[in-house]
Amino acid sequence: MIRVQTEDFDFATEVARLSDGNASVGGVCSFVGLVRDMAGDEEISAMTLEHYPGMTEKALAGIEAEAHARWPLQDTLIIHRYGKLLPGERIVLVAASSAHRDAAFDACRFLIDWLKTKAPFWKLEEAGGEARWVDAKSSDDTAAARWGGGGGDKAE
Amino acid sequence: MIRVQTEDFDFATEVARLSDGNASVGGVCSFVGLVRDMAGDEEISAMTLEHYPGMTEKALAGIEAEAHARWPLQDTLIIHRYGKLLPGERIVLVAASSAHRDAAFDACRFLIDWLKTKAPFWKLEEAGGEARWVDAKSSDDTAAARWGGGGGDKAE
Amino acid sequence: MKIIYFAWVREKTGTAEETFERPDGVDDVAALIQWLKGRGEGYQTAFADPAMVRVAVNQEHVGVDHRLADGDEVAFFPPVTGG
Amino acid sequence: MKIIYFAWVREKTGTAEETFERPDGVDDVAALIQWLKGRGEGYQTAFADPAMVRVAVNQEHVGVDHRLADGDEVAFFPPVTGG
Repeated sequence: MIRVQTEDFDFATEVARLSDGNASVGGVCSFVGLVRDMAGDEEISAMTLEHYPGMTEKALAGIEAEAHARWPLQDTLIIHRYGKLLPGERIVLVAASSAHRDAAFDACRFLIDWLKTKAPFWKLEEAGGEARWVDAKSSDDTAAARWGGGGGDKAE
Repeated sequence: MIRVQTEDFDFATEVARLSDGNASVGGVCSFVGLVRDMAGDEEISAMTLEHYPGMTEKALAGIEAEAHARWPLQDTLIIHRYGKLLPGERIVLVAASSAHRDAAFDACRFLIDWLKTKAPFWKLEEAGGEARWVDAKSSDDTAAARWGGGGGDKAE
Repeated sequence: MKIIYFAWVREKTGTAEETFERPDGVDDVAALIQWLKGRGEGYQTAFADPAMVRVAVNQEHVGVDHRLADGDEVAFFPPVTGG
Repeated sequence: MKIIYFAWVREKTGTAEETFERPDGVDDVAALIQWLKGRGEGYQTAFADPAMVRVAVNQEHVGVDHRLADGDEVAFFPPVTGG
């Protein structure tokens, strides 16, 4: 399941859905990304996420489908917020459930790694009264590349 | 933080503690292990976890300390239940929070991998009216070995 | 065709979205970028370093050699930074 | 010394916990296992395949060559299966 929304989500309810009523699930791995209060040595007052409606949903559904093609999963979940967020607020939740923990861990990490280089979101950071677009990190390209099969938002 | 208990835990509350009031946390990775309803092609009716009071807490505290020595973490959590559990019930929760997701993922997986070979818990499975002790899996030894530094419950 | 701009590419072009007939000779993304740069200083600044701009056609990531068809939805944006 | 048994090791020895003075010559874990096997059939069955039994002394995993001291807490158990 994927969701793109401005509102916050209920972490426990969302993650519970990946195993509720399905006792063939042996493990659920989840990751929550939060707005940090610092960027380098500068204090962040807010973060605004812009996205590309339509393409975002397509990209996330594609990433989810790829995870299911690669691992024996019971279920997966991607929730990504957009709009203005404050430090400490949740940005994203990814989760995967499987009979075995290795698949759950690998798939969960794959979801966030691919999302970070393929899903059309952009962060605008506010610090010291100024707003600036966050630069993409080469470490995210490296993280995505370890899964093979597709060069992120660069030409494929 | 570590806890060894018979009662269930509130997943959201426990995981939220790893980032609440600390906006330097960029990501929280968590893993929940559940009792599955099948072992091979046999239906499981219940699972009883025995442990070694005293040593369990020491072992878990040692695993947690090792995670903090290896990664820049804000916080970690291990909750492990014992006693009689039914299929679908939670057995264990491990979680790690960090400024960056790679440390959170690695540490979370390390916690469960080491726990599975070092913490003194034993599973008694009930299936078809019989109870039998679950055999240790060599895949768990392999998973723990990838982190180096200690051969599980075998002589070190 | 419909052209959409996001993040700082939108701010530099000063345009969020525009629709026009595909100009003669604009057969691929590279040609479209060249053509857009002729539209004014904002566009020139936005596309000054082509390595910094990503492209999606009909909501799929593509390279600058991607062939364009009438009615395509083309989006230009910086490298993504979600998650 | 205090000896504790867990899981099927406990079931086979028929003993959860016992306390006695360290016998003469029982200087390490291997010697203790040998001595315990002399205590009856249940113990012999429990320690029949030493590779299947793990040991902790004073709540730390050790090998069978670990030296024993008076007052040690020694635990025998199968490979762990938690998580």
